[in-house]
Amino acid sequence: MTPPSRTIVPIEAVTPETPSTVTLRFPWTAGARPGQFVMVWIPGEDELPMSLSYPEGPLGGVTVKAMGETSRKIQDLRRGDRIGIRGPYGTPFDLTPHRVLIVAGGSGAAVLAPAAEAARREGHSVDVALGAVTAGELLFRERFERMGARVEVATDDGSEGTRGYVTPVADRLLEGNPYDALWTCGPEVMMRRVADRAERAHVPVICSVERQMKCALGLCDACALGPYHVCVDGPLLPWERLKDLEEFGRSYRDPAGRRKAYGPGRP
Amino acid sequence: MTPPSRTIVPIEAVTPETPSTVTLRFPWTAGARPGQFVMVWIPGEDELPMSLSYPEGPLGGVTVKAMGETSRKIQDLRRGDRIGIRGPYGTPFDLTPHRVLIVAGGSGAAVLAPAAEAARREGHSVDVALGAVTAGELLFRERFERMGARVEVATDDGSEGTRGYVTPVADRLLEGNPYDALWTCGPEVMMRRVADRAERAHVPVICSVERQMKCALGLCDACALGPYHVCVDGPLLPWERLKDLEEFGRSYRDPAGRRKAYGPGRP
Amino acid sequence: MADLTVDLAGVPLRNPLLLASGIWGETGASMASAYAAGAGGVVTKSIGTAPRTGYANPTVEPLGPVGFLNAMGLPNPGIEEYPAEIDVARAGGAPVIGSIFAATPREFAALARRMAETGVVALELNLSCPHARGFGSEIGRDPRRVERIVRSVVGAVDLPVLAKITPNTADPAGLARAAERGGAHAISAINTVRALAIDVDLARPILAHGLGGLSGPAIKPVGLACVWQIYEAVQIPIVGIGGIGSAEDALEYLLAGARAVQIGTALSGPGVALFGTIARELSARLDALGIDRWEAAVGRAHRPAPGPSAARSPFPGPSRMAEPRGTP
Amino acid sequence: MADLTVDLAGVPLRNPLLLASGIWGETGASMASAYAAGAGGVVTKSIGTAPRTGYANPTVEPLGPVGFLNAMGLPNPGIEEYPAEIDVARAGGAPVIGSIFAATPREFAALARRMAETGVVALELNLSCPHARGFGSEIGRDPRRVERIVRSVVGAVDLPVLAKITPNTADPAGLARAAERGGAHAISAINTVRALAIDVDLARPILAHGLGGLSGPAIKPVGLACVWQIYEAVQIPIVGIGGIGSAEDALEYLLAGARAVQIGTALSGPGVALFGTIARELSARLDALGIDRWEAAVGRAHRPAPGPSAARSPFPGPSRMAEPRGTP
Ligand SMILES: Cc1cc2nc3c(=O)[nH]c(=O)nc-3n(C[C@H](O)[C@H](O)[C@H](O)COP(=O)(O)OP(=O)(O)OC[C@H]3O[C@@H](n4cnc5c(N)ncnc54)[C@H](O)[C@@H]3O)c2cc1C
Ligand SMILES: Cc1cc2nc3c(=O)[nH]c(=O)nc-3n(C[C@H](O)[C@H](O)[C@H](O)COP(=O)(O)OP(=O)(O)OC[C@H]3O[C@@H](n4cnc5c(N)ncnc54)[C@H](O)[C@@H]3O)c2cc1C
Ligand SMILES: Cc1cc2nc3c(=O)[nH]c(=O)nc-3n(C[C@H](O)[C@H](O)[C@H](O)COP(=O)(O)O)c2cc1C
Ligand SMILES: Cc1cc2nc3c(=O)[nH]c(=O)nc-3n(C[C@H](O)[C@H](O)[C@H](O)COP(=O)(O)O)c2cc1C
Ligand code: FES
Ligand code: FES
Repeated sequence: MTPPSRTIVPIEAVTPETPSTVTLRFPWTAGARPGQFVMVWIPGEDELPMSLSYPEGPLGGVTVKAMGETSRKIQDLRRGDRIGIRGPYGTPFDLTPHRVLIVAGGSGAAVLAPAAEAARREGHSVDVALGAVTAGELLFRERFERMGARVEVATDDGSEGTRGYVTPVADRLLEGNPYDALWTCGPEVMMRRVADRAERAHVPVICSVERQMKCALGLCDACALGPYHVCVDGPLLPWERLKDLEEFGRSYRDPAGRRKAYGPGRP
Repeated sequence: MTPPSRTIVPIEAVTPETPSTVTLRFPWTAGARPGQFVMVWIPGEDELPMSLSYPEGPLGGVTVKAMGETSRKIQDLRRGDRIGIRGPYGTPFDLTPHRVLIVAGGSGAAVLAPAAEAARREGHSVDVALGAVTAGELLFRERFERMGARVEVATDDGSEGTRGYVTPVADRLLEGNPYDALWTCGPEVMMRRVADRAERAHVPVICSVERQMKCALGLCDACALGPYHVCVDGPLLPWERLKDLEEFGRSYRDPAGRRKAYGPGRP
Repeated sequence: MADLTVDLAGVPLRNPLLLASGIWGETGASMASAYAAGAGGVVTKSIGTAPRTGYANPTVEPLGPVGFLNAMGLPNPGIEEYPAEIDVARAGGAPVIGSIFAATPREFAALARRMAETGVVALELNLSCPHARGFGSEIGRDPRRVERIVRSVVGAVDLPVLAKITPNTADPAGLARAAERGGAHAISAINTVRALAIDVDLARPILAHGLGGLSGPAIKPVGLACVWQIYEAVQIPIVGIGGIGSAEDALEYLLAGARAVQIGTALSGPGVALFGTIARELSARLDALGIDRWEAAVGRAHRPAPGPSAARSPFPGPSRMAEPRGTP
Repeated sequence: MADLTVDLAGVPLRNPLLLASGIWGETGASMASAYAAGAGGVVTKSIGTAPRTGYANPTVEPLGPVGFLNAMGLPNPGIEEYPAEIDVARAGGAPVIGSIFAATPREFAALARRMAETGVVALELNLSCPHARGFGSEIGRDPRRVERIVRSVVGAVDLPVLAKITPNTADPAGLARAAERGGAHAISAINTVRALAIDVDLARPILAHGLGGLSGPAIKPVGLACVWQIYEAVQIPIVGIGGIGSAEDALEYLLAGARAVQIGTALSGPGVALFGTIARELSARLDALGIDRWEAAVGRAHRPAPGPSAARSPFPGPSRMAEPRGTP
């Protein structure tokens, strides 16, 4: 019942992935598995939940998109700076499916890339539908290709791949191929749409969900989503649990616990 | 570093051993070994250190001589009454010596009988010099005999065996036999005399020592004996550690920590 | 099967195990699931007049087997939005105790009135949060202010009022007596214990707020001491809180004087399923002790068996083996 | 090698690790062995005017990883007999701080005068034992009485006077300020936290005295919070106490504001050898942090690095890796 405690780690490497995204690597071996997340403490600033884009040691890593104040500050960290890590928390991916379709929007690739790698290591096939606003923002495209996944891309501005959202790309792949799992992370409206289609194609869907987090220990209720707590029951949640929640894809809670509708353009 | 915690046990059997001594048996299996002691809580009364006369489970046991208020009350406990046990504490006997001489005075046999049993089980030879004020008070005489030990007795009133103290009996045995260990428990003046002789015969001596006890955890200093704490460093202490302590056999500390000289007739 | 029902200041509960304020209490769905899992009732997150985001993270620091340190900063959606959550919890059948915090007797009374309209079965006044400036224990450490606030709330609403007391005081009994004088119908004790953790590498407090409150196993003995002292000082019922994670812990509080208990930190890990587990264990343990009703043993440890009968069973029933003395 | 020497209100110590009062402090031989094992100094058991046997057993209850509960009842041989023990400790070279308890300012002063004659380097006033009627926190919870007692002792002796403060208060800083006003040369914080354990089977408190005091890991966060608050309130040095069992714990106290620390409960198990272990670890850890003198970092966590440099090392030295940003 003793939860994992906090460790202070020096950043060993700072790798810009896209103009708005950076990967921090740090010495950390806690036996984490793909899909799990950690609480990243930026001393003097804030502490944010971050999926592990490199869950396995000896160098763990998170990949952070500049969104608000803190995630922007994270882009300015340098080698040798120290951050706090506690975790790992949450549920890992089940790696048994043989033919996996991955649908990643924006920074969603951060959690899906290591999951795909693990699936590939098991010898499974992985197809990836990868979306971003523009070509330069396609996160981990090369990483997916290097592991031998088939990657199809979409960009909002059409600078690469299909123009527009990633959902039509996913639909196309779903139609043409017999998948036994679909893993998705990205804006909730996107995940809702993709999961809906997959359900009709009888493909089980796992969504990686984001909510406000404070304790990450299943106590404070900040991350409540229907009857679930994303920090313990998630962040991976099967579509069957999500589809009847009227909040999923429509509203979230702010740090005061107020319900807010998702505006256009945000997850 | 987590110390053993307290358990409440029902007394399963109350066996009078001598007119002034009773054995309590209770369900308790804590992997104790001969020589170790427990703190016995008599609810509403007091908590006393007691050597385990039956250290091994499933029924543990202590053998209590009526001395002061609490040990007298213990004589009145009955089957089904509940007592608290915490421990085991302290050092167990080293069971490697092949030819052991045991010198027990009064209730000292309580800790030495299970040690002798364990030595016998290892196939070692055990001689016992057993002393008491009178024949009826010879504690565990039959138990020693049953395990195949040679038993020689002394009584102050001469009602059985040698008249007088047990020390001359011990001397005689020491002279006539090649022991490789002497284990003793009883009044400290007795232990000092016996150990002195054994040293001259080059037989290593282990004394089981009693002091005031409160915490039994090596904290409160109540059981201090020179630089040692009887609750952690003892209750078994080799003669080499004791012989130069001017307190041993001469003074003890009362519950206030005052140094008191041993009067005649007390340990 | 021992009877676990409780009458808490007129509020009937199916068992004495309540969800503590601030844990799983921000959303109606979570409160409903605590009740569905076996809780006797739920206490809401402490709600204030206006929405508050609370402090920046880190707001919680796990301290190994000792417990958790937290300084949330009373985040809450405010009394205007919160009733929707209570509706959801009540729809699930849960008796809901509404927790409120405010700075003045007047503000407390206004908030209480609003909270009373939501259908809660009772109010709990947070006079004890150890780290919110101008609220909680900053006002709740002064018996006169406690008395005034309680009186003001009791005069404003028609519901039982529980005053939640801080352990950060020389005299918990004095605070409880003040609440009783003010008309409180029950005392809840305790809130978290003022505490701090420092990161040595970074030479700074870990929580963004600096000071926080300790909860979990470390504070069980502290909560028990408070309940013990309060039981000797007041007539009204006591709700015991602090480090409860098992039926045995709940029973310690019962015997120290608690009529009901609240569970918070221990839910981390097992989640609300813990309520069902403890309720089952509690029945079984009471049966074994020969206690047929939970309520019958409130405060029992204050009158322990004297003299020679101390080692006999304090409860009539199966655990007593009466045998003639000396049976081998 | 980092410099561990400390000047504690004019008393030079070879390192900041002191034996806490009541642990290994009843006999001179035990105190001498604590010093021989590496302690910077020792505090005696609290000594009173007359001998006291203390409470009946059980006086101590182990509470697993949480710590120990105790109510010894201030057993001590009395000031007439005790000086012989101090002689033994001093013969071993130990700087001895004499702890005393009494009920009134006058009795405190008389006892202090007698204790000062024994060759102790300083006095510690026990204003904080949580379970002795008429002594300890029963008087030490009132700032005016604290001030009066301290003033009376400071006027009576020519030695540094440490006032040992209770955590069982709404306002530890207020108590420390009162002691400072009275002329105290240092504050010791904390004593044990009021607590209770009940045996469910027997339906009675486990300790013979009922209420007791909690020590060990559970109270480290509580002690840190007290030291933190006191550091912001007074100018005199602080001796941090509560749950210290490692160099890391000692450093937390240092950064919170403690100039020296005391170790009690953690000695159960390792014994006084722990002093040597912690002293060695402390040097190594300070070196790694780039702190060359223990005393240089007192209270450092009160001025944490602001803004973007917060993630940089707070200490100059080897742990800072300065590399151009973005290096892979
Ligand atoms: C389990 C989990 C894993 C995560 N993994 C990653 C990851 O790998 N990489 C990564 O970059 N981020 C990840 N996040 C998101 C991350 O924790 C932060 O929320 C994000 O970095 C923004 O933080 P901020 O403080 O910079 O911005 P904020 O100041 O919090 O907000 C930025 C903008 O987003 C809005 N916003 C904030 N929270 C939400 C919300 N829950 N829903 C909708 N809008 C919101 C704000 O209103 C604002 O407009 C994860 C979150 C969770 C819960
Ligand atoms: C490690 C250890 C193991 C023990 N094992 C046993 C055991 O197996 N069986 C057993 O019967 N007892 C054993 N004892 C002794 C037991 O703990 C009690 O001391 C004894 O039962 C007397 O307790 P009481 O409270 O009844 O008497 P008390 O009221 O404490 O005293 C009885 C009399 O003895 C005197 N006295 C008390 N303590 C001491 C002392 N330390 N030295 C000298 N005189 C003293 C008193 O002044 C009084 O005259 C053990 C003690 C220790 C430390
Ligand atoms: C994360 C967290 C948030 C809390 N929020 C509140 C709160 O809003 N109001 C309140 O009265 N108590 C609050 N508390 C205190 C708990 O209700 C409870 O009194 C305390 O945690 C002790 O119980 P426990 O050890 O079972 O957690 C909170 C405790 C925690 C751990
Ligand atoms: C068994 C025991 C006896 C104590 N006796 C005293 C005492 O006589 N005087 C005193 O000021 N503090 C006494 N204390 C309190 C300690 O000095 C210390 O303040 C407290 O235990 C917290 O430190 P720790 O967690 O390191 O033990 C005692 C503590 C224990 C555990
Ligand atoms: S973040 Fe606190 S319950 Fe999930
Ligand atoms: S009994 Fe307390 S130190 Fe041995």
